[in-house]
Amino acid sequence: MHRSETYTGTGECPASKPADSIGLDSPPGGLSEDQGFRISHLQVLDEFGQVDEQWEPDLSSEDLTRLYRAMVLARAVDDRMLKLQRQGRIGTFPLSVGQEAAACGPALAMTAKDWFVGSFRELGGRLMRGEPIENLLLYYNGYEEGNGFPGGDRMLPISVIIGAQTLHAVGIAHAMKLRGENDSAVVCFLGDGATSQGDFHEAMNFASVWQAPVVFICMNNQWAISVPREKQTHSRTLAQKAIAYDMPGVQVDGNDALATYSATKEALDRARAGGGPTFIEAVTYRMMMHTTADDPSRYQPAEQLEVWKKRDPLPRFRDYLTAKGIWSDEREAELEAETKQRIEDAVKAFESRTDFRPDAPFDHVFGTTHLGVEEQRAEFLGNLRKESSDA
Amino acid sequence: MHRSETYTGTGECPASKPADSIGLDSPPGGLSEDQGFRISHLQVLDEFGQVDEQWEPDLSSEDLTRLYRAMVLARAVDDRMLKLQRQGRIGTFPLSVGQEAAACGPALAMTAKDWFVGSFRELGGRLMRGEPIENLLLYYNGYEEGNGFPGGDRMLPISVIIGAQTLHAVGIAHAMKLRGENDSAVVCFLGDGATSQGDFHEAMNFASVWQAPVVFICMNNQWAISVPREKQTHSRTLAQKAIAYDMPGVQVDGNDALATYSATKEALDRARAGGGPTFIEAVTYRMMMHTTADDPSRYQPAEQLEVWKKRDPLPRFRDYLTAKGIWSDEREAELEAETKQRIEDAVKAFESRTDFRPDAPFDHVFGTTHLGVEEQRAEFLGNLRKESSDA
Amino acid sequence: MRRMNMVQAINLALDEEMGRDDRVIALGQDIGVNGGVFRVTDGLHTKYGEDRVIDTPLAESGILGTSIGMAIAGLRPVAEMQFSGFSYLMLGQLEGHAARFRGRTHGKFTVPLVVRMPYGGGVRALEHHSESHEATYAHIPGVKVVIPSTPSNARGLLIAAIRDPDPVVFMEPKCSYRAFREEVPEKEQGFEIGKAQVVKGGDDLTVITWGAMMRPTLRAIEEIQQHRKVSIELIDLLTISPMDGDTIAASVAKTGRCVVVQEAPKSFGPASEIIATINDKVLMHLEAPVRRVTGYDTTMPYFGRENDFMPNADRIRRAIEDTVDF
Amino acid sequence: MRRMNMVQAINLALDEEMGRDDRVIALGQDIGVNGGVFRVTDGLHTKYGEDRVIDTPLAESGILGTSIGMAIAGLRPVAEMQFSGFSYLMLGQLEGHAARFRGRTHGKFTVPLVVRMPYGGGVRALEHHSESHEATYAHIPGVKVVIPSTPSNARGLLIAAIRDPDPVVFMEPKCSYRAFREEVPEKEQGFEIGKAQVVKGGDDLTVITWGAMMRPTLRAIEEIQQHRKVSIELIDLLTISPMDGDTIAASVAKTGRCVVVQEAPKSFGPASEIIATINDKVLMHLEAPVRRVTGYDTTMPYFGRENDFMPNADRIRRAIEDTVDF
Ligand SMILES: Cc1ncc(C[n+]2csc(CCOP(=O)(O)OP(=O)(O)O)c2C)c(N)n1
Ligand SMILES: Cc1ncc(C[n+]2csc(CCOP(=O)(O)OP(=O)(O)O)c2C)c(N)n1
Ligand SMILES: [Mg+2]
Ligand SMILES: [Mg+2]
Repeated sequence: MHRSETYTGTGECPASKPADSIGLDSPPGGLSEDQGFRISHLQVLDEFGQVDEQWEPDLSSEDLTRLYRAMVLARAVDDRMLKLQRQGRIGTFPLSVGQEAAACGPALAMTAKDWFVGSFRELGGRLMRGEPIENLLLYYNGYEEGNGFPGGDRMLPISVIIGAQTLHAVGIAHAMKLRGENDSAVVCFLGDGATSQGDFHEAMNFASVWQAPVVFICMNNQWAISVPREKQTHSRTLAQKAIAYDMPGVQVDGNDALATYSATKEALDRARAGGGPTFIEAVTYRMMMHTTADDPSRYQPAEQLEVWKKRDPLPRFRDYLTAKGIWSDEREAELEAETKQRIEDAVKAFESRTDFRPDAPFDHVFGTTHLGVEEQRAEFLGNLRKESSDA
Repeated sequence: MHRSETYTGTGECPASKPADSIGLDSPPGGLSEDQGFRISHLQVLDEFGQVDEQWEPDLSSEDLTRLYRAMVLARAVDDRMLKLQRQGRIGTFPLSVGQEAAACGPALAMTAKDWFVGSFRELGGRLMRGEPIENLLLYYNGYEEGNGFPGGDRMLPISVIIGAQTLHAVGIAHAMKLRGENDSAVVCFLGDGATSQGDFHEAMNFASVWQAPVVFICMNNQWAISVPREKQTHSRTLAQKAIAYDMPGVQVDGNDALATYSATKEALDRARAGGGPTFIEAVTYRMMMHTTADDPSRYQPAEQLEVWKKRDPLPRFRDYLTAKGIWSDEREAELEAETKQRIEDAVKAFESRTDFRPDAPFDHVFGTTHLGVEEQRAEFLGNLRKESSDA
Repeated sequence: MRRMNMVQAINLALDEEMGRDDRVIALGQDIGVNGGVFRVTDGLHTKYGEDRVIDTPLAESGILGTSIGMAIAGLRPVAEMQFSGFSYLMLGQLEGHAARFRGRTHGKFTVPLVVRMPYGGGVRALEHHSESHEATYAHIPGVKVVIPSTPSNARGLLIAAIRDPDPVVFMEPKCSYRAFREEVPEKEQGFEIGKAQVVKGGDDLTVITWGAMMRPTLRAIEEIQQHRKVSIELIDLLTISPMDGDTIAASVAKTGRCVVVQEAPKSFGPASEIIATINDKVLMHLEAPVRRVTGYDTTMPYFGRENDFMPNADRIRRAIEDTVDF
Repeated sequence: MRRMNMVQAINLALDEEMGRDDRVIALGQDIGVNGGVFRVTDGLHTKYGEDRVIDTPLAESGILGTSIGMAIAGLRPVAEMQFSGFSYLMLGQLEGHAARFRGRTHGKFTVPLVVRMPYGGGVRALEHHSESHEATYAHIPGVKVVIPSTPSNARGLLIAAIRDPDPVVFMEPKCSYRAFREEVPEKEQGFEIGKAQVVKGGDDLTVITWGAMMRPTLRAIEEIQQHRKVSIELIDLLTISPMDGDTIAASVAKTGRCVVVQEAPKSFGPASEIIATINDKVLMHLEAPVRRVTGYDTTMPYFGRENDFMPNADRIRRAIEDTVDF
């Protein structure tokens, strides 16, 4: 009963009257209404793991397993990093617990030619795109060495300034279009808080004016640090922000990996076919603190967390896989052991790293050599030498 | 047949489902649509001056005459300033020809306690708020002296950086609310181009989150210098941008002074009553060059101008007044003479101004005295003296 | 007299001013219920309510732009940028509007707002959380830039900033937030914006610094004085702009030698302006080149390397000794 | 050889580079059909089509932010800010991203873009159309700031900027756009970013300036040399950052006297950095304080007063004479 073929419901962008290209149009006489605006909603897997077969995507067991493994890995990495942080072995970092389906579903929908432009709470997605765990540990322990890895040619590094990455995504997407790379599109993640930034709006507008092949995935996790979603913006949904740009707007259950996959897949297909951008709101929840520096008990209603625990994306996906006969307790146990080992290996590799040239930041100030930079590098190294001899 | 009382059509903001205040909501199962989004349109006076009595506002002859006189004055000032600029007697300035109804209708709807926050193409509105013509001449001849005038306590000066003023308007509006000035609201003008700026989006979002008493009037004059409306943004209307913020969005015939008046009046009443902000798109046309430095023949289709000439806001309003028996050829002739005289007087006053202290810009660097500023003032005056003695 | 750290002292100043003047309001991201990510506004939300301590949407330009409007309309907004590293998003509003309304309206509309922002490195934070942008703000005519260095002067200067009729960028050295406590007098001492403070008189050399660099500088001076006799005058700039050139000039005229310590990248920073001021006013008194101890002209590295890149007591000490020995 | 003005020379450089390398694209407000408000991009839209000469929506941060993305994806965007007075709206993207991607990815993703912007006063323009913001850009590590002064060096430097692997802020002195013509060689001469040019050798005094200030400076030197014998070396900075300290130092070591001419407000401007560089490298050669001839620390006044506020030949001449006579 796989009907992914017929799933095109979110793509249309109804026009009650055509755009007026030479500005001849003026409003009709009297008072009238234009009601031709809409968004769509999608949930495929409910919180009990029941699938709505009508909208079930046509995914192989391998793909479904890959998706589940990624979500499990992400959660385990988060868990381990939290411990490392508490032990002072890495610095501040943002957990993505609860948001695995919103990050991994879209990543599964991407091909190697698509670009992944993230913010900082898409751990599972980054891992699926090949980012080594060791890199994340390096990054969150304050080393630029954590940023690059061989092969990550179409994934931008973590973007800290809220909303800024949305413009980079649109630029990349437009470049793909200009260069005729019709098999490439961009997936861009952002938070609910990011929708308040001017850059987000400019990105949405440029994307729609250029009909750039980009899919925005807004992880509405209900919070921007301590600010709840309803103080962030007054609109009932975030998806409806797409209407301002005549862009398809879709609200999906962000804890349903099938919904995030399907909506992204459809949007990517449309984007690659020249159909322009899509905005997807993935309704999810930040189940842990904002970052390890945050204390949510200051602002978070406990009952809210309780409700969302029941909507955890992992158990429901496991139940779905189990019901399909793809998953079992043994496989779960195996995966657990394997995941643990993988993380241990990464932590070991990370903690044995010593190849941090102190002057590395001078290497990449410019792509050309400038005397002033080299003078400062020499001065810097001289200072380090003097300090260690002083000590 | 005055039914302005019943005119509340633009104010509702339908909610297909209520805002979810503790983030418990997730999308409904399966694929569904939310179609509960709309904008409204309003035209009261068509391009032949025919009034739609159902929506005709209840305005006195005095008010109607005031509105017409302001529009006529604005056009005459523009006309005269263009000549002065061509003669090198003032500098670059932006004409508002064709947009008089979009600027003056809203100004008529305001009280003295409302704030007028403009961009730079609301000449008629500024004149209605008491700005002396002499000031405009001073300003456009490069003298800060043109900025202030006694009494203009609730009108901000011209704002050149596109979109920036929208945030000031929201701040003022929120201050009115915080201070309990329930009889004050803000009218904020912006252009179609301004809707592309990040600041505009942030202003819309803050306004709606704060439910601030502000009415945005977007003068969609089809152009941002050479960039046509449809390259500025991909949406069919600008009014629908309000939907992103669950704010009432209204598209009015911007060349119909009754529609711009009525829509603003309703929005202001709602704002003062605590009903929050409104976004009004006034569809109009820039009938002249962007500024006197611009040459629209490089980009403007001639046939477009022809179409819009027929929609000129002035003749249609005069026809309406004439049909109502409020206006006549004699009154028109009188007004013409009076307007001419008023402008002549202002030009004379402006050209006889010599009281420009060269060091005035040092007066207002800070509100406190600082040695560095005074040292520089002395140096500046010393330099001027030396230069004139050298000459 | 109360012993408090800088976070508490800033909180006190906000509380005092909000209590004194109901036009004073605070706004920013997470400053309300959460009390700010550094807890600087802790308790104010409860005390003054959400109309006066406003959790805003996540938009720096929006925060500053609406603050400008509120200031024009008669309020006295104290806006917080969560980190100075995000503050360039509001530079257009600051330079284009906050700095200009007074001049643009010949004094009719003014913008008495304060924009507070934690700045600088040393707290092991993520990218964009450790910058020192004061030079950029100081280059804008019409804006005042103030950087306290201790709990007491933070409290006094913030009060002065809130009462000031002009826009003030108030940059808080976040690595000093909880680094130490000091006595903070019951009544505010009357710090004046635009005045540097001679923290310690001396005859042989002038050290000029501000904000977070005061602590390593004090340490460096202490170390030097443990092993040699040299009389060092220490100036805490406190106001970056408008800069107190007279205090600088008087000191350097006396000592003939000067070291400037700046956390920001070297080039085009405040140290350069200080050197230019010395050049303008007292060049002929100089017996040695002024030395700059500064950050390097690289992006602030991630925290794994930040300590190597920020000026430390050792570098400052050597610069002082080299200058004395020149 | 062709005689052309600076607008034509910049247009030529764009045309040459777009013709040579199809990764080069231009984008900005009104740069397409309209050819730019100063006509700098005139004809390019017709020649290269709307995919390579893009009329963007009215959003400076959007223009720069999408340019960053395009550069990362392999294009070479040349973005225009219609006036530098609006360019602070994109400072967050410039400092936060354009300047950092190279370091942030250890060289994997780079941002070879140029952001062109007319700057400075003297054309009787409205508010925000006459600023000189180069110091702000120059304080950002990872960004290069270039300011040409003549048609030839504008053409040569713009070509170098487009080929440069890093983000370059290219500031065009708009009052020189059509002020004069000069021969522009058939083949580009190979200007190098990071190198100042000694325009005229001399032994008694060094004058350092850039951009629009070159013309009044040349006039001042000419006037002086009509009535007294003094040998003046003139340095055109061309690159503001990274600054060519060696050329400055070598010259001042020789002459011992220096005047810097800067259009921007005085404090925290490039002149201060030049003075600091002289202090660092050749202070002991100075026989007189370096003089700054600069704008004042006020918002750029409206055009009715701009001529009084901008440095002119007379002020420059007096500064040179005073420094020679010191
Ligand atoms: C421009 C900017 N302002 C402020 C911050 C500080 N900050 C970091 S994360 C965050 C909240 C982001 O909320 P959201 O976009 O919903 O993403 P989430 O953290 O929930 O994933 C804030 C305010 C920042 N990084 N960038
Ligand atoms: C931030 C900014 N960018 C660019 C400009 C230059 N500029 C002045 S007016 C204008 C077009 C404005 O279009 P619109 O908002 O539609 O207003 P209109 O001129 O049509 O009244 C532009 C690009 C500016 N003033 N501010
Ligand atoms: Mg969030
Ligand atoms: Mg327009």
